[in-house]
Amino acid sequence: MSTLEALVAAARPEAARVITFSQAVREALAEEMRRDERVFVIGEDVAEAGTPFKVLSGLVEEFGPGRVIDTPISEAGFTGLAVGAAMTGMRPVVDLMFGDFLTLVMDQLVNQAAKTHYMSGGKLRVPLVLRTTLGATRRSAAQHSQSLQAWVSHVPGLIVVTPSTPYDAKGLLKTAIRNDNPVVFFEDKMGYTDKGEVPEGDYAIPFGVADVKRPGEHVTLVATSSMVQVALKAADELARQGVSAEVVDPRTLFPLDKETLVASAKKTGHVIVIDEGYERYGVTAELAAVIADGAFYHLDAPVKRLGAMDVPVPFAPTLEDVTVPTPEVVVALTKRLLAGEA
Amino acid sequence: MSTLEALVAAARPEAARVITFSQAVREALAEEMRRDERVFVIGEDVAEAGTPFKVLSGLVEEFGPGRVIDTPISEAGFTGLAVGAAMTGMRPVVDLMFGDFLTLVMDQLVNQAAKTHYMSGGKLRVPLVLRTTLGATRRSAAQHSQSLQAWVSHVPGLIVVTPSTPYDAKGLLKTAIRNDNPVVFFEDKMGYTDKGEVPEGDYAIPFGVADVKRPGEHVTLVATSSMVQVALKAADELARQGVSAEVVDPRTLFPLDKETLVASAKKTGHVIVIDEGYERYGVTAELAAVIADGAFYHLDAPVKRLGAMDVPVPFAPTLEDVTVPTPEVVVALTKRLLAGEA
Amino acid sequence: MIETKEPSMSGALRISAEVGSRIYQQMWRIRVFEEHANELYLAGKMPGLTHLYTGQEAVAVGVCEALQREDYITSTHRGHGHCVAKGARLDLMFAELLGRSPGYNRGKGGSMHIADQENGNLGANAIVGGSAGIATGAALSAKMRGSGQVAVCFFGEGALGQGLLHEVMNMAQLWDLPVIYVCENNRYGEYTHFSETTAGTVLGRAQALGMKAFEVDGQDVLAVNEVLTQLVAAARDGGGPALVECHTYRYHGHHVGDINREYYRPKAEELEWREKRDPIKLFGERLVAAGLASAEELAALQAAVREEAAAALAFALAAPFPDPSEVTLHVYA
Amino acid sequence: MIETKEPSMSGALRISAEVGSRIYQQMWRIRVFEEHANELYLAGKMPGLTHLYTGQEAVAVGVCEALQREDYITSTHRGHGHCVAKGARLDLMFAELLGRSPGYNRGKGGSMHIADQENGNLGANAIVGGSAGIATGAALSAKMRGSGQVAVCFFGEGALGQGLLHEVMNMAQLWDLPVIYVCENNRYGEYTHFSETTAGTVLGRAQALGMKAFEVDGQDVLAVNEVLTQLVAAARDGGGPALVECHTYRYHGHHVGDINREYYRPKAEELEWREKRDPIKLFGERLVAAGLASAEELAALQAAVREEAAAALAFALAAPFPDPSEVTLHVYA
Ligand SMILES: Cc1ncc(C[n+]2csc(CCOP(=O)(O)OP(=O)(O)O)c2C)c(N)n1
Ligand SMILES: Cc1ncc(C[n+]2csc(CCOP(=O)(O)OP(=O)(O)O)c2C)c(N)n1
Ligand SMILES: [Mg+2]
Ligand SMILES: [Mg+2]
Repeated sequence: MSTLEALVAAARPEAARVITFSQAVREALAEEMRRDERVFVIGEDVAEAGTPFKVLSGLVEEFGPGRVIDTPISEAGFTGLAVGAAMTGMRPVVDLMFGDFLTLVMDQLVNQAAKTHYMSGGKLRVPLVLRTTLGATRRSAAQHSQSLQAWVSHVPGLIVVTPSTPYDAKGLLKTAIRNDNPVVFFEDKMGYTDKGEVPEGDYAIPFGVADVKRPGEHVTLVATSSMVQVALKAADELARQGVSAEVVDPRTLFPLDKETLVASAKKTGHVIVIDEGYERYGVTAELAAVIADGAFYHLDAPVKRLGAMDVPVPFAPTLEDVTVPTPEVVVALTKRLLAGEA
Repeated sequence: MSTLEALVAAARPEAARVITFSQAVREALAEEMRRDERVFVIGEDVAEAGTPFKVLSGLVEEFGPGRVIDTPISEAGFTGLAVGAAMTGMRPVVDLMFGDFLTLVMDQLVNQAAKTHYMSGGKLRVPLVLRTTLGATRRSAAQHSQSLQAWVSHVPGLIVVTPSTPYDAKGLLKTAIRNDNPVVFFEDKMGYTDKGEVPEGDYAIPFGVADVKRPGEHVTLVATSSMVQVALKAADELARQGVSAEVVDPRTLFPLDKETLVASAKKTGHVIVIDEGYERYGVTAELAAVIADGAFYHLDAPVKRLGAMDVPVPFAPTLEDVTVPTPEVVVALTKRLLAGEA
Repeated sequence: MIETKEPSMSGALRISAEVGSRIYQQMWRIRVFEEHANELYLAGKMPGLTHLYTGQEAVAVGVCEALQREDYITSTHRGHGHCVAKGARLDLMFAELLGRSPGYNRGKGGSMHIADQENGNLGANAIVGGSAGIATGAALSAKMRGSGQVAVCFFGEGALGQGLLHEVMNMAQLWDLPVIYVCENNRYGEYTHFSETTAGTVLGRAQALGMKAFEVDGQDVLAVNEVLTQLVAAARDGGGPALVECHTYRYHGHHVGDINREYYRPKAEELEWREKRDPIKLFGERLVAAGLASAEELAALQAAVREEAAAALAFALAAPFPDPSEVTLHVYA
Repeated sequence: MIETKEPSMSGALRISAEVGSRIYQQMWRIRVFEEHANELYLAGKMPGLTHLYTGQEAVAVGVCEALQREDYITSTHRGHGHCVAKGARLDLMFAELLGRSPGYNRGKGGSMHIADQENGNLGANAIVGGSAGIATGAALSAKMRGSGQVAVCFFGEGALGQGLLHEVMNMAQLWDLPVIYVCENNRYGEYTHFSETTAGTVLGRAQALGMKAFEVDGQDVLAVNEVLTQLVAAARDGGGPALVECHTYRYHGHHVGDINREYYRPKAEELEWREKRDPIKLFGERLVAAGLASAEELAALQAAVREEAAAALAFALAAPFPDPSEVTLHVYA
């Protein structure tokens, strides 16, 4: 892994521009569609509307409705079409508006896309990317706010990507499109307008390489997707209070860069894992279990988990806001952890 | 919890008969259907055929096709019907033939059934039981062999039951039917013919109460559903080799009886958690994380996980058989664990 | 069994003045409720977005006037109209839209999940087509319990894209369930005209199953009501399900934030519907023409509704948000 | 656009002797392959269960004879017939059924997932209706690539219960995709007659979408072939999709273990189909009557197939199981 990491660092071109997360996603798509005519986009209102989040605005103008395909409201159906198209020489990028709609495509994704290569003894391939969203606090209530990355991470045959910055989004989406497996790519709805440095040129970030977003000494905060910014803000505050926090972003939930996670845990001896999915049987369980196992003899305290509260996401702001980990909560937990009280 | 446990033990009537797991399931259903006319069964080939596993044979003869309802092959559809029926005064028991078909009902189960009570501010209830199956080694290949309990365990609003014995099956199914929430009830296909003592009379086993299937001193084997027999067989062999293993069955994945799990871990200091679902991001992750946290200062070694291998279940017996934990594997891992090598 | 019903356009009205007023009032209550909702959004006072029903009032009211209180409906993301028409109070609805504690769902659901169990509204749904199973299941339940209740499943034409709807309609027909599928064909699903997403015909999808299927002018509240009254009575008597396609139009955007719409539908089309086919205006004129109400009476009705709505809104705005401690309440029953 | 095709029952055959022999041989190869499969099961030599296609041979062969090798098919849990008809070798098929290493899927798929990419068979599927999206997507891909390929989606009438099928048929019709939906109506889904699970008509489901829809005698291989030949040509030319309902029957149980079937279907009915409507017998008689083959030639053909199958089976039985180290191979490409 560290070889790869070095390669990536070396390959990182001069960053010049600052663009938003959605611009980075769109740019990756546009560049890949220019490079490879097998790549196409399919989903609801992806063409003229450019999706409700406007992430794809402009693509249909460049590539036409033959490659940016508006569908009926048939998530299972168009995901199924993408599986068949992927098996027969195309490279579809499926747009699934809300991650909550994963419920509707699980059969096509899990029983079909994920298993086809294996079941066929390696004969058939399903190079498909399913882009979808996660994240609450948009006042969208229980059916439009879930972060269901744990489900797909459970499934052999799927790759799961959770970029947290515009830079990672562009580089990882390119890798996803070029990969020969079904990839589920999660975008944080609240992060679409976040800005960051993104090179204009072509670059790809390999899967399975965690990124240390901020080095630190006293505690490791492993955070995914939307929670990376939360962890970074917490680290800022902790620094003010004299605590040096290392923030590690796995970037892909599968393949998972266990080495980097465990190495950080061994160094700091204290770990909190943070993810916006429901806590129980969620991503935090896997991360905590992996670290508690791998760094067992180096941990000074139990690995602590912070997921979303185990409740359907409520509409009322006073309720919704307490369901998601915040920098304040992370700071408080870190201090308790370091004080031996957690 | 221990109060409850005591109550259960006290309430356990004289066991006299030995019946199979499927008979226990059928008996629980028949008794509840006699007791409460709101209870009905719905699914594919549940009536005259009594399901392909013959679990429901005889029910339609007693209760008629009005209460044992054969459906088209429309898993999402009839699960949706059950949600609506449950919201309006009935208590449906849905038969989902293979656990792999959960992929098809996730929206009705997760976005509808699980959230309705909360989203409606407590006004609407969905007292629904969805019985389904898990387990491999039946040579049924990748789309008929999965153990997907991790997915539903992740979802607030759902209760998840994984009985491992005929006794537990009957008592837990009754509790499930009487409960006012959506419950997913997993039955191990390979265990349908397993026999055990089951009282004729009425008894219910509370949710959230783990059962120590075998007390022991040196190591804790936490095992679910199909893996309980595997753990018990491993414990037999370990006993022969002088190792005393405690086998703990959580019985319900949610609510999870963390206290009993942690207490056993504290006692033995060595833990292996075993579940037939895929290992990554699976049930073993949650169990391991909970125990590693709760028993941190008492563990002599990391908590070890044994799930199914992270591959789509292969058809060939030589391949399929190595994907599932066996007593031999558990014994070997235990010995390495106790030797400080795991 | 399979017939297409011409919209009733007869000049003489077969309703009493009382019923006429109530229908007018109900449509007006929906209209005014949503004017406020839109303003609340524009003023930044409402959390999130909401989907306005304005323009489609004749469907909800025409349908619900054919139902008893005990009958069930399931609703959609565009659900305010259904909720009002089925008997809800405006104050508790506003409170829900604003995420306040006295709201119909204690503030936990918001606009997209508003439910009113006492009046048989099993809830709006943010999954397109997601309530088709619930409505059909409520009908199954009514049939099993012998309660004589009927269920109405409201859905937009976009929901025809969801396989679930086809699955449950098949079962409803096989088992003669007392459920009416009301398709509100308002021409658009989000930002796409339905002709781009819907092959063939709406009625054909029911006819394929041998299900009764009717088409009706969804801007004509009496036409809607007439068809529904017959179908509901038949369903109550064991005559089985039916599908009704109501041709209608939403005046606003897909949601309150969808302001610039010209890239997907022309302004002229919007104007045409608003000015020539407004269901409330048309019905008011017919009431007056038939001598069932005077223009003054209608104006008074309007004023009364405005007053009711203003008070309801004031109540909601003053109501407290739920206490954070409630966040874990009602996850389980 | 919407028509129903009468099955061709003309006495004179419009095929050459060569084509006639090949069709006969292909049907016979399916029949014999499955006799062996059943025996393997009964002798405890085959892992798991399998679903026999016996009785339905005319559908698979009639359809696949209308296709090119490059064309795609997707198959079902009852997929041996489709696989053979699309050009597969019996030895590699037996090997797959027995979970052996040289099998089409390296032993990883078994009967329910048998695929033969080189001949365009994208695979059997153990999820009822599960391949409808794949077939339609293959057609979309063919259209995008301008390859001129056509896709056929085989499914049992039970799959009409799956919403997915309706979702993808709508898209196929909207976008004029080159895909033919072949419904093998063999009267039963598992242990239930289709009339108990299927409201209305099969064709109606396509007609609702404006899709061409035909009904054909699935025991008449030439009738099936004739309809398909026309539809495939049309689809290849951009004429869009179609649905064909083939009336047929499975002689055996739902799977090889389904022996006592009288509780769900009468023995007399089985006998009737087996004796009066066997597709191979009927076609053989027509070949002889038309002078395209003699009884002796057909017997020789049968013998040759028996020999081929016996050798194929011997090969498979002698083939090794995959090495356990292969278990993690091909999870990812
Ligand atoms: C399953 C699902 N897919 C997509 C969406 C996003 N979405 C919300 S409303 C809508 C359009 C619905 O159109 P229609 O059913 O015609 O109802 P209308 O908005 O016109 O009232 C879409 C695509 C959703 N909420 N649920
Ligand atoms: C989604 C799904 N539901 C249920 C099953 C179990 N099952 C296997 S075959 C079958 C019957 C299928 O009937 P039909 O489509 O008519 O095909 P046939 O078996 O008659 O060829 C069922 C219910 C399944 N495999 N997949
Ligand atoms: Mg619409
Ligand atoms: Mg069939």
